[in-house]
Amino acid sequence: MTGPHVEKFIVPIGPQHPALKEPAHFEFSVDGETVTSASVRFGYVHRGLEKGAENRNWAQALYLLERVCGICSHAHSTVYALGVERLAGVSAPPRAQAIRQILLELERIHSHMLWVGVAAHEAGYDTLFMYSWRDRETVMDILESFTGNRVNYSANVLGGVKYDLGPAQADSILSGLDYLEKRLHYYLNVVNNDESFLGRTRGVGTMTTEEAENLGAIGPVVRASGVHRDLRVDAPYLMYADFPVTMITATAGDLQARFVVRIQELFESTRNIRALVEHLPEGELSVRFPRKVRAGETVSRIEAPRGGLFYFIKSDGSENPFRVKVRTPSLRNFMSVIVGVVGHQLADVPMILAGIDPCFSCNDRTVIVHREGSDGSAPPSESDSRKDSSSWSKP
Amino acid sequence: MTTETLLEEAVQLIGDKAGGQSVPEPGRIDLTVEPARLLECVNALTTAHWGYLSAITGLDLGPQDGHLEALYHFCQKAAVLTLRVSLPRDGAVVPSVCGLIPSATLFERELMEMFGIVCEGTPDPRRLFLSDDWPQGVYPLRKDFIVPVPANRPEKGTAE
Amino acid sequence: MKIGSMLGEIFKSVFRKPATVQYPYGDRQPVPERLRGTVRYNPEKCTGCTLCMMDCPANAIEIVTIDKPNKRFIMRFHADRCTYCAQCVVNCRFKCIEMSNEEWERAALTREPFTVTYGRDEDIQKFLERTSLASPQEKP
Amino acid sequence: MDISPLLKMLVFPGGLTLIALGLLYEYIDRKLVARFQNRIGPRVLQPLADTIKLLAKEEVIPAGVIPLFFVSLPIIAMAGALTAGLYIPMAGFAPSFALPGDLIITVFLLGLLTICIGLAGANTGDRFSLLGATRTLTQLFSYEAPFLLALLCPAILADSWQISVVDQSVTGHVWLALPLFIGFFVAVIGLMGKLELAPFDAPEAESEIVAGALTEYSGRGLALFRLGKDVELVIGLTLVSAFYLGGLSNPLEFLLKTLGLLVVVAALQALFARLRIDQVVGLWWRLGALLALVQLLIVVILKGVIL
Repeated sequence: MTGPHVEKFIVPIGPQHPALKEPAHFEFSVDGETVTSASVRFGYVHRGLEKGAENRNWAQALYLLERVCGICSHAHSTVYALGVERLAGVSAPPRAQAIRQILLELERIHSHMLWVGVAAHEAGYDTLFMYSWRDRETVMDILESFTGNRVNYSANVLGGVKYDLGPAQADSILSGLDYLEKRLHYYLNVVNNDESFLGRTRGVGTMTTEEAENLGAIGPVVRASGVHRDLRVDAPYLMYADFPVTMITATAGDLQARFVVRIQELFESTRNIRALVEHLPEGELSVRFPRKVRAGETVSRIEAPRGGLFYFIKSDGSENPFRVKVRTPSLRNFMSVIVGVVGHQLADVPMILAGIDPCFSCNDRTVIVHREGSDGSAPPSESDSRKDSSSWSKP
Repeated sequence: MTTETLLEEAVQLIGDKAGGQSVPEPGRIDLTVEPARLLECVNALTTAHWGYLSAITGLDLGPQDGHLEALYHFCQKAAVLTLRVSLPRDGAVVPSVCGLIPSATLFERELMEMFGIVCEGTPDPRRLFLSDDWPQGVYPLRKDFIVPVPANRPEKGTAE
Repeated sequence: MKIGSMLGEIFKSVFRKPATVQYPYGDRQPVPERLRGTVRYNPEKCTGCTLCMMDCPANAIEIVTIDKPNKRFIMRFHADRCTYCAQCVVNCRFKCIEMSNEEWERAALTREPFTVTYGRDEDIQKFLERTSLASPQEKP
Repeated sequence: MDISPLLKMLVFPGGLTLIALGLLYEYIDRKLVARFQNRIGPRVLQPLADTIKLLAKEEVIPAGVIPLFFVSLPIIAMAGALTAGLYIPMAGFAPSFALPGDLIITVFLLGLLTICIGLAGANTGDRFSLLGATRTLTQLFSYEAPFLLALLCPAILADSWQISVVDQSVTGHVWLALPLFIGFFVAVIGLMGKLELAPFDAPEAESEIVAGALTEYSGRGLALFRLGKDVELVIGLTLVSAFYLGGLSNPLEFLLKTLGLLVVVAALQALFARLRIDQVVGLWWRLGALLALVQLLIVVILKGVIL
């Protein structure tokens, strides 16, 4: 590299790329194998969910928002239901709350095991990928027998839940968790000890406690950097006050720490589910919910598998929501990638990307895709401005 | 530290710079902030390391009302502090907070394309979500944007 | 600190049954009892309140009134639009909607087979007559 | 006119037999890895079906390449791999052609395939191809020397650089893999590096650079490169088992030994995470080359002492 006008060698990743299971466009400028800057562009899977929610009534919007994300669908539907119930002054019965929490924790197991597989695949460790996904089927089967579906459980209604936890479901949950715990101990052992895998995870994508604080990252990513940030502990919702979880943190802040934090969180989840199943409150499953919700606004937050999920809901007293703002954990964490990859090897980029468990469909919830270019009125687009790529580069 | 003391602390930090103050629900405080004093407030919060910027919500109060709002939600533990910046529908401009909080760039890009609120001085003004051929000056999350119905969309069933 | 820490596991796997399920062939997993399949409708109990229609997030349900005083209604269910969320089942106060856990493998080359009409036979007959009369005048 | 050299080249042991064996071994390799991962894996004819499908497809020549290179590189690579098959004791029979120093020729011909892949990647302007080509060639330079050194140990013991002579000299004695376990280890790992099998598949790491150097290849070119790889797999397994596993003197022995080696190779593929390219180079030069040299030194000293 001789002068300041060295032409940048840009490696585009996405929108179609084997490393990305969902579409997004990244541009990494590289010098040899080292990344010097990064930028991002989303929007390939826009469905206009925020606008869509404004055009639907409160109950319809619940199912729309459940489809923000395929993996943490119950988290989205619960955070919305909790917010709307608070606005309407209705509170779900204790049994419904406990069932919601059980489902949330089952979903966390589902999400984290999926992530272990994806991250292992990015590291070229397909055996771990196959095994963890095989064992993930256990929790999928539990969810299927509980709610009828593997994803998009549709277990919530406004004012409660649809499905009761009977003895048959309790049995399948408890026996499934026994098996899962055994397997999770095995995977924890693998990610902690396998030398070839450690070579790809230790010291990769390291984020110090200070950086994590400054970037405002959330979820397991930030807990792996030693920041104590977990809404289940900080601001208990549902039954988390009575059935608490312990916050799992690590200090290393690298990919390996994220593996350890995520897997250890699952032990907390299984413990929490067992406690809930054994001490499930008796009572109704749901209460009546009004068609109109009184005017007001609320902030609803829960800890989704990927981090704190933030909803801002505003009602103007009608049958439809006035505004639903969805801020998914992935969007909050993306900055840690854009800043974090600089200076790393290109080979580590997919690993760092995978490290935050990105969910592009979560990010891209906001817009109606429609093209008005047919009458020629479309402006000459922004493709020119896209050429100046780097907003983040180390000198 | 309880949520109340956290919120008190925040109000002490920036209460004098803000206009109005309201408590919409337990654990939250809303402060109305002039666009010109936004950076001052954000600076006070970031230097004191109070919370993290959780989201920037754009809010269109409708063409009759004639105002847009940008809500800056700061979260610390269970406390949520919201800075409400009220803006006119035409020529809504807020200063960019990216100088203080670099990670706000994605939120600001979203705010700009969705609501037409210009974040002055944001490092990357490109679109984040909207497609490249999306017409200029059309902001989908404003209330006067009517969702175009595709031709093949099923009609709502009607009772006869 | 181990190299090849999964050695035991991979050789054990060789002698295990593959985890792959060759759907739709081979051993099929049992269908869960709570699976939400095609919507079923019982016209006997329906009062025509259309609550199911109002809250359907996918506009998949049409309740057509044939004869209001005698409480004759039919339901046209669009399986291709349905998201199988069961909100209609929750909404129905007279328990005339349920979801089948048998009928869920649906595929067709056109949309027509997905529209199912439920109701008493004579009501459906009336409805069909009405729509066939109405269709020529419908907007192009 | 004597047509036997032609038959040897086209039917047995070169040409068709080699290709058929290559496809079979690819199947066994894939199947084994799948079973190690508790999957079902492909059917027997899958590699053949893949190849036929690719051959039948249109070959897209992207803009910005030198078409002559683009078309001829896969042919050269395939020809190189097939030619290498003539010097090895295929199926336990004596090599079709044997000449002094054919060990060096075989190793060179096998390297030709890798070089062709690297050149093919460099020929296209695609970024993934360029990165893949860089990685392919970087990796070539790291494993080639240790692999050759590891194959030299038995050759030195046999006092010949001719594959058939080495093969005969080790037959009947104790397997060299036991006394020369370091050399055997380096040879097996080197073979995996040569074939770009996991964990040395950084040059074609799909989650990073799509298909590496061959990203732009389709149709016939891709089919030829793939076939070349398969042939190389057979030749590599044959070479290592001939040198280190007590020689190959009949077809049964050939099958048992090469397949046994294939099981080891497949298990190793399933056991490791992919190494980054800097880790690969570091591993080979810091450890692989050193081990190979140590082994060579031991062999030379032993030979000096005994003889």
